[in-house]
Amino acid sequence: MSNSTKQLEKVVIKFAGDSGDGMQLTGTQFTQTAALFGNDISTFPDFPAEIRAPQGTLAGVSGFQLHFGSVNIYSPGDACDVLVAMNAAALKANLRSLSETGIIIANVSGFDAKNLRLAGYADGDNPIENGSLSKYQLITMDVTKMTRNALNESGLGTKEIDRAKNMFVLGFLYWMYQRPLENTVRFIEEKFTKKPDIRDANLKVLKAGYYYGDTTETFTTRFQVNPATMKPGVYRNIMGNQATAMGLIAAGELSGLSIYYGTYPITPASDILHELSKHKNFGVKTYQAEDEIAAICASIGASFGGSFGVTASSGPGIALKGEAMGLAVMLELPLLVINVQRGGPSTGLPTKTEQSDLMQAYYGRNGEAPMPIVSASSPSDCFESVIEACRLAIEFMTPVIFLSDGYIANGAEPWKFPDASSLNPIRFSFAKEYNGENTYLPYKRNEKLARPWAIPGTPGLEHRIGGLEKQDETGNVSYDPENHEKMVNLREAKIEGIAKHIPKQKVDTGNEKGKLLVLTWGSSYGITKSAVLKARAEGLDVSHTHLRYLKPFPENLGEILYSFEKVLMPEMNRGQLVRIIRDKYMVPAIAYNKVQGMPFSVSEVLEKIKEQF
Amino acid sequence: MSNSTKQLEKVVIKFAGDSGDGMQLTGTQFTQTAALFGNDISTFPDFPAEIRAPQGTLAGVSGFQLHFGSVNIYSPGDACDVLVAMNAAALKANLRSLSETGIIIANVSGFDAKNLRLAGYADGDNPIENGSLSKYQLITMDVTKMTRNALNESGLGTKEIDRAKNMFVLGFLYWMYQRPLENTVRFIEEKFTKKPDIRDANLKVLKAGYYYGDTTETFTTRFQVNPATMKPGVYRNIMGNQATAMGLIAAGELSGLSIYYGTYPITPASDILHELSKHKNFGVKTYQAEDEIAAICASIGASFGGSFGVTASSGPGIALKGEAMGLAVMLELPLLVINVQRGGPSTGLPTKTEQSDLMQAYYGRNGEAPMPIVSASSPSDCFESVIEACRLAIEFMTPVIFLSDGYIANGAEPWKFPDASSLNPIRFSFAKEYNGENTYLPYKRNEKLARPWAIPGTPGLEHRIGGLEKQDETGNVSYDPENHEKMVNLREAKIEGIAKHIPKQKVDTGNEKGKLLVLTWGSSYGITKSAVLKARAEGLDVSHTHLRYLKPFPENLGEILYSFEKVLMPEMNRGQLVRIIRDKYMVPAIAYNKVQGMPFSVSEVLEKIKEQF
Amino acid sequence: MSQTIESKKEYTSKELSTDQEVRWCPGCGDYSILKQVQTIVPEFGIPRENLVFISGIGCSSRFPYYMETYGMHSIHGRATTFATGLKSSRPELSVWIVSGDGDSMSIGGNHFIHLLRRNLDVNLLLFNNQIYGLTKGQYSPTSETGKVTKSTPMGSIDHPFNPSALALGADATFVARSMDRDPKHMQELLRRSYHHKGASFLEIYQNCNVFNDGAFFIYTDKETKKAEALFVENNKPLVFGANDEKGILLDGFKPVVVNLTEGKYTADDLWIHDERDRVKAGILSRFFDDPKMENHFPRPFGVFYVSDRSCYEDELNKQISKAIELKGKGNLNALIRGKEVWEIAG
Amino acid sequence: MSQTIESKKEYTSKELSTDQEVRWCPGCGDYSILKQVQTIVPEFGIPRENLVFISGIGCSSRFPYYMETYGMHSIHGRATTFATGLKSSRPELSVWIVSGDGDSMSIGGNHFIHLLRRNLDVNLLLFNNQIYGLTKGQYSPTSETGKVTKSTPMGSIDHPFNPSALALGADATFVARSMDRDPKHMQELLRRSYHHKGASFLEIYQNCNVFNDGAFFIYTDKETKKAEALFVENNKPLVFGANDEKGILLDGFKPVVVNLTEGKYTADDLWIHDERDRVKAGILSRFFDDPKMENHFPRPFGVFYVSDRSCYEDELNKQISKAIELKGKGNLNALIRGKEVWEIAG
Ligand SMILES: Cc1ncc(C[n+]2csc(CCOP(=O)(O)OP(=O)(O)O)c2C)c(N)n1
Ligand SMILES: Cc1ncc(C[n+]2csc(CCOP(=O)(O)OP(=O)(O)O)c2C)c(N)n1
Ligand code: SF4
Ligand code: SF4
Ligand SMILES: [Mg+2]
Ligand SMILES: [Mg+2]
Repeated sequence: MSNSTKQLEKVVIKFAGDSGDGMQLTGTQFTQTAALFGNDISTFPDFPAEIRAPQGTLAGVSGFQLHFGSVNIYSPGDACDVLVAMNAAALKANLRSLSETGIIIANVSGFDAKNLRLAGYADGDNPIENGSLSKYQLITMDVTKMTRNALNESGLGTKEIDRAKNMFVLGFLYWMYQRPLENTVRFIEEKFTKKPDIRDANLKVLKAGYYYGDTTETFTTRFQVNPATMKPGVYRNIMGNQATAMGLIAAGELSGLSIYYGTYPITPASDILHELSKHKNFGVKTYQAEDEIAAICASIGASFGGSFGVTASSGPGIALKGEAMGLAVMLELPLLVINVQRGGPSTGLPTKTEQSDLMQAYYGRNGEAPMPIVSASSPSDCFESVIEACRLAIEFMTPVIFLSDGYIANGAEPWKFPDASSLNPIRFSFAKEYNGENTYLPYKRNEKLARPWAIPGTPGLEHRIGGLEKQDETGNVSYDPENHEKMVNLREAKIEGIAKHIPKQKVDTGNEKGKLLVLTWGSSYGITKSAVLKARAEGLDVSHTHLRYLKPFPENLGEILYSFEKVLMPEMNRGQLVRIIRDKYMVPAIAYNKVQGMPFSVSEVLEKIKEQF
Repeated sequence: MSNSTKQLEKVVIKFAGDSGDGMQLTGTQFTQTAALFGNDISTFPDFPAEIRAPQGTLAGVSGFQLHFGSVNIYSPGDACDVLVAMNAAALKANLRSLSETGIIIANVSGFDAKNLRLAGYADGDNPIENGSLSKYQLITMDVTKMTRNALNESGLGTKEIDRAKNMFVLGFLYWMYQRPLENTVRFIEEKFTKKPDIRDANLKVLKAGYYYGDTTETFTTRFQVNPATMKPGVYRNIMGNQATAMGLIAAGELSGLSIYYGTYPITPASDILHELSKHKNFGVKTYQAEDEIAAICASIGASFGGSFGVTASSGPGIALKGEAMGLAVMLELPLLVINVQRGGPSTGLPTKTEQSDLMQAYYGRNGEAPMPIVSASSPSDCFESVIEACRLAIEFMTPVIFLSDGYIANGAEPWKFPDASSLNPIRFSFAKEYNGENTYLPYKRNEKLARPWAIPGTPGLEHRIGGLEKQDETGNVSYDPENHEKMVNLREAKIEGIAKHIPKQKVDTGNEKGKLLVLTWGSSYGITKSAVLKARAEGLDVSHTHLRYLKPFPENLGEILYSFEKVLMPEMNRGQLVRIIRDKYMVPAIAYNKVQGMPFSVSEVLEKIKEQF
Repeated sequence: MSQTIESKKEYTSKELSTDQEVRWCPGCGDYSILKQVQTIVPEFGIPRENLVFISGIGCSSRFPYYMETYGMHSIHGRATTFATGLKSSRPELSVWIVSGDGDSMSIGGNHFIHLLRRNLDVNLLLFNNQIYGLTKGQYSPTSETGKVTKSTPMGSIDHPFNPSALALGADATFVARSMDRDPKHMQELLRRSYHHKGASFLEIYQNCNVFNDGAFFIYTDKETKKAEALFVENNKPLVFGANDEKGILLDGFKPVVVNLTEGKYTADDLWIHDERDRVKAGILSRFFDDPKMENHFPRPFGVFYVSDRSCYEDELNKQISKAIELKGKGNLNALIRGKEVWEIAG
Repeated sequence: MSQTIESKKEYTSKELSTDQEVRWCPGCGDYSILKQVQTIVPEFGIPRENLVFISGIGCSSRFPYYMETYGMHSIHGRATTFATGLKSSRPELSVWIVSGDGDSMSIGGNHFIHLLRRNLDVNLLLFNNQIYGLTKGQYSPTSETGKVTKSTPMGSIDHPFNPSALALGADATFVARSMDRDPKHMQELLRRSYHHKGASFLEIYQNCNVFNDGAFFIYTDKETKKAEALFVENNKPLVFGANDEKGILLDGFKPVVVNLTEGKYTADDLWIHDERDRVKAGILSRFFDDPKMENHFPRPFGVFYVSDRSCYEDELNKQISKAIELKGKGNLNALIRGKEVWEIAG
């Protein structure tokens, strides 16, 4: 019988195999090809926590999830349509996320006795033989064998030959989804210019996989996913940490300040350091300190000197920065503190995602030490939102917290990137003259309540700052009771005043008023938007609004909240933003929580929405 | 004319002078004498922030406020009836806290040109001469001169002679308030047994001061303050940090655990270390670590080994402990973290008091890391409440936060101390046997959801714990999503469950229901109680309840809140507990805040109460 | 279900391993260290329940999960502080600290020097792979200047710590070095560390075959080992070289490499290693040249320095006994009552 | 109101003090240090606006408030880290760190050794009074064992750090010591510290007359100074004693005190101080005996060790220039666009 072709709106593919199987690369290649073809996409890798967990074990499984379609895609998707399982462990670890009627592509030789045992299957009972997968479409192929056959004359050793396995799978999937090989061919040629034999081997296997689909009779259906109707323009693929790093560099260019990035490595924030350190030609200074405290303090020192100090970490490292953040609040110097959140508490789940550091961002310091908080909603959004965070820090002379998370940091999506000239400059100027009677008053504020920024090297403006309470205007140490209260209130008023300088809150999806409002922040954006769209398609009166600014809130947030009968707040924690909303606006917002180190699924949120009706 | 005597219910005296003038000692002596006489008392010292600020300057003024009476005293009082000013700076710094008709006792030689200049008075304009104090009763005496006269034959040097100045003032006040000299005489004799000449000098001057009152015609009135009708029993005078230290020692005795106190010095917490280190004969181990992080970690290590680990600091130091607290939450080991709060943020006002670290206690850690919070309401209450905090930590295998503040720590009051035999034992037992099939399950919980405590040295129960998420029961590292959520919920449920094991909340003053409820925590207790009593005396329908347990709240707190039309919450911060109450109970509690590094005054709270009607 | 378990002093190496599968990369040097520790510890005759392994965070710090003893996988850089609290409150336990070069030399540097200063009787094993392994390959405070890593694409500009020199500067009482690929030597040094009363600092060169492969091959590989690694033994001359043909002597304070085959010098002319000489230990610790350098010195292995000093935990407990001696066991009622009391009659 | 202010290289010591009244206890050694700094700095000809004093927390750390320059009174133990950020981003500034023994040796110990390792070109003044002054008298990591303080009523049981030895162990390039009560000497050492290119560590013995009075009198008092304090100068023999009658020579590695009046030894036999000899500097730093000890060594003052090593901030900025050289000044659009793009037609 001849191959038929089926049209699909969107597809979720999960590539899963051993850390050594090259699934990340396979996924990225398919992603690029799909992107270049014009699909909308969203991806999410999940690595094992160990650097290299033992081969064949569950702990060793490395996965890459890709969601692409001819319609708009807002998340990597929940249930997979296709699961590529390079070995038994990969199957076991991912089966539950496969949709009812999903397709399984299993590498037979990954299901031998050894692999089955390592994956913890009772021996003699091989899932791809015992019929336990009957409800799925099971496609078995001996990738290893076929790869070896393809390369038996290559003269390469088995180790090298086997490394090409993933190309076979990739080729096969290209066939299945009718994709051209060009992009990957080009990639291989560039990557292995210096190793022609490896290059040829990979190309051979890639094509072998493709033709395998063509020639073998077994599969009847191929699928077609047309280009999405996305806003016209030039796109690129981008990951969260990458976008954050670019945003910082951009902020430097937009303000004319040089970026000083003091940090200490920690998962999942380290990649920002890795990316920034590649771009020293932008004048970016990266400093790997001895610990998180030294990192933030060095950045504060740099800000004192007229650079823009930035520091980044994840939960445990942020906990160490609390005291220094308090000092920055007192010094009123610009500073950005980035928290790429991960599973907590304590060391917790370093490679998993969570939104459970919001309260720490709000309150994780001694005394009354308010700091603005800005958050990112998706990988590409990191670029714009981190620039915004920098703007607030510089224009209001204050430390600012920027919240990202592991899901955003490592996730990728197409990005209709802006032209640099379209970005708003960040306005500020260093103090050069007296602002008092023949004297410089370091704490005399402007209309935004921001103090002037006079940096060492400026004649006549010599002054001392520190962590003790300071006298209004002069900044001298003061133990006066009324002055203390005045300064505490001034520092608070400055931060609250920011609300007047940020965009009004908008309803992202749905009506301005109605039955149910779903309020989100951070990486729950895409999934929630999809869920709300579905719910509305089903006729439910539900709207969605998403907060970028978590402190202060946009001035009109209250009005929006009061325009709905109910407010539902999905968060990847035990309910944090919801507490602040309930307290501030006295609305009985409903918390919907998931603390599993992974994002909500669209269906979970959809379910919860329906429950409210 | 002959001296008349006036009866008074209570009196507030403020002794103020230069750091060198011995005002703290003068105050303490008068306090003891008053206490022994049977008055109820409350005192509060306020030191200069500098070790020894320059003599004669405002920064150098050291004060001691004493409130004593024949009625119950709940606070050191607001407006002073008597101000002892040893020099111009002392007058200037304290005048505004003197009541309309107050008495000023001024040491003339402390108002010479030099002192006036240092205190910042325009020269030639001496407040004790220019009539500016006319509305007060001004009593001037040349204490210095009279002291020197008294001792001109003592053979002592001027320096030593002048050091006896304060005894003259003390003697004079004893005369004014008709107090016997015995107590102080005994004190002097004990203190200077080795220095007979100094001893005699002090006794001479003390009496000189007393007779000065007797002989000089100037003063017509003496005052009498009768003994208070206090609960019968044996009393002692106690300071907050002292009571905290004793409470810790008691907790050790009551549990049979040895106390391991790992800390790093910081104002106003250091005195707990100083006190504990004097009592090594109770087996208490004190460890002065290299920093706050080492301090808390050493204490956790000690708890792991079967001691009861305690650590203490103030705001900035607590900020450094956040990461380790998170680990303790994961390890589920008993630990007490004491925060003697001071003025913040950052270094802030180290020698002043504040309640602004509550949010930090609630949320100052990454991830979902709930910890119980217990607070003290007065110096003597530290004893019982810290024991209670230890009990929770041990019985529930959890780190606990204990909140005190500078006002409680350095304040003193009479204490009807308990007999050790009347204190409840703290029950627990170390695991000695398997709690699973031939194996030990370190995270298998009891009915309180507490895990067993097996300590090194116990054969067969060897196990590993750490900061990564752990599998339920086995405690092995687990990255399983459902398990993570389960553990997060279990840790939370354990803490929330404590509510079932603490006393129900009671209304402290007033009716069970009505118009206004004043809700307080920490050191605002006494002042608020006084204010509420006054308000009720004026016929206002107001009640007062005070929280010792800040997390979790007593089960019935909601009922109480819902029984009043309005809830008012005075806090020495910008509104912290009030946020949690508003969020949790959805009651529009009204925040009443003061952030001046010092307690509310009774009249301030009274005013605020009246505003509500 | 409940049953009491009795203690045993004798057990096999196997009995020291847990049911947890070891999760280091295949080929990681940590495996060898784990094996040597499990091999050597049983000979000490310490019941397993009296052994405690405490680590920070890092690949190396996974160690305690694989030891069937009490253990704590704590937080980054602080292992030494937990150990201090445990040892000072339970002096009878045998406490082992396992840490990495980032864990101990970077974030944990202060606790490291304070532990050595206080000289608690613990054993500190520093797995030095000159890289941050767990976080996937940034340079560490022991990485050589110029090292290209994820965080230093143009090469590190930091001057690295010399851990032995730093330890000596912090008044350590035991300073030694070994390597993952010489089991016998490591076993001997683990034995020495254990038997030293005081804080034993043992640095172990450990190969991270994923992010810093071969960092120490020149000292561990057959071809180069004898020429590049100098194994010092107490009271023995400093001899090395493919055929032990080279030696080191001291010309004043200046160490000089001499050839023993030319008849000009014999072993008797050489520097005789004296573990108790801090000055010489200092010079030895400075044999730290980049092996790529022209006529560099060999890298020393073995025990560089040993001295005796009272241990913190002993002094602490002495004071407690002394306090009890002087004041008698604390009496709670007396404490609560204090000196000055007064009675209000009923 | 506004007016521009011009820079000046010449100013008096008086112009270096602020309008803030100095708030140390009368008689505190800190006063002298402040005075010497204000006396010596003008001679460097650095405009005041290019001077920055950064401190931690402690009595000593109040210092910046009294200097009419830029300054930061930061947080406890971290002064070195703020200075690192400032100096590496503004190499042209003259950065001075003021710290106490608790600030630098206790909570700040790690940053202290890392600063020395990285060798930023800053001057670190350690006011060592062997006590926690600001918190009213607890012992510090430099307090002698057995010291009775508020927190150690039965005497401290800690073995103290030897700051010079620790600094040498951390590869410091400049290690020196002076005292509050010898203005000339302090001025000279401040000058030396300033002129050294790299991290200059100057320890200053400072009397805390309230909580640790007289800790150093034996070295500072006329009667005992010459016999107990050894003032070392480069290329000069180690001579001391009331009448310079004593000297120190090296018998192998062993320093020996000899008498120069008995004719047996002359100055030529003595140890000639060589600032650039790290081994000798190490031995010198170990002249650290308790002066109450029988025939103890005198306590050395002066510059113990100096060496040249590239500074962190210079290397950092070199890399940036190099990057620009290689890739050209960064182009934001190119960066944002990246390598792989695709177009969606309208
Ligand atoms: C407070 C904190 N900061 C940073 C990290 C991230 N982190 C984990 S291990 C590590 C360093 C690992 O290097 P090393 O100590 O040498 O151990 P190795 O993995 O090389 O054995 C870092 C930076 C963390 N877990 N916690
Ligand atoms: C994080 C933190 N911990 C502790 C303190 C309390 N503290 C202030 S200064 C100080 C030590 C002072 O001693 P030192 O550094 O020697 O300075 P000195 O006062 O003796 O000049 C301490 C423990 C603090 N301010 N911040
Ligand atoms: S990353 Fe390196 S150190 Fe870590 S386990 Fe792998 S090989 Fe070992
Ligand atoms: S306490 Fe000591 S160090 Fe501090 S100012 Fe007073 S004398 Fe100086
Ligand atoms: Mg390492
Ligand atoms: Mg000091």
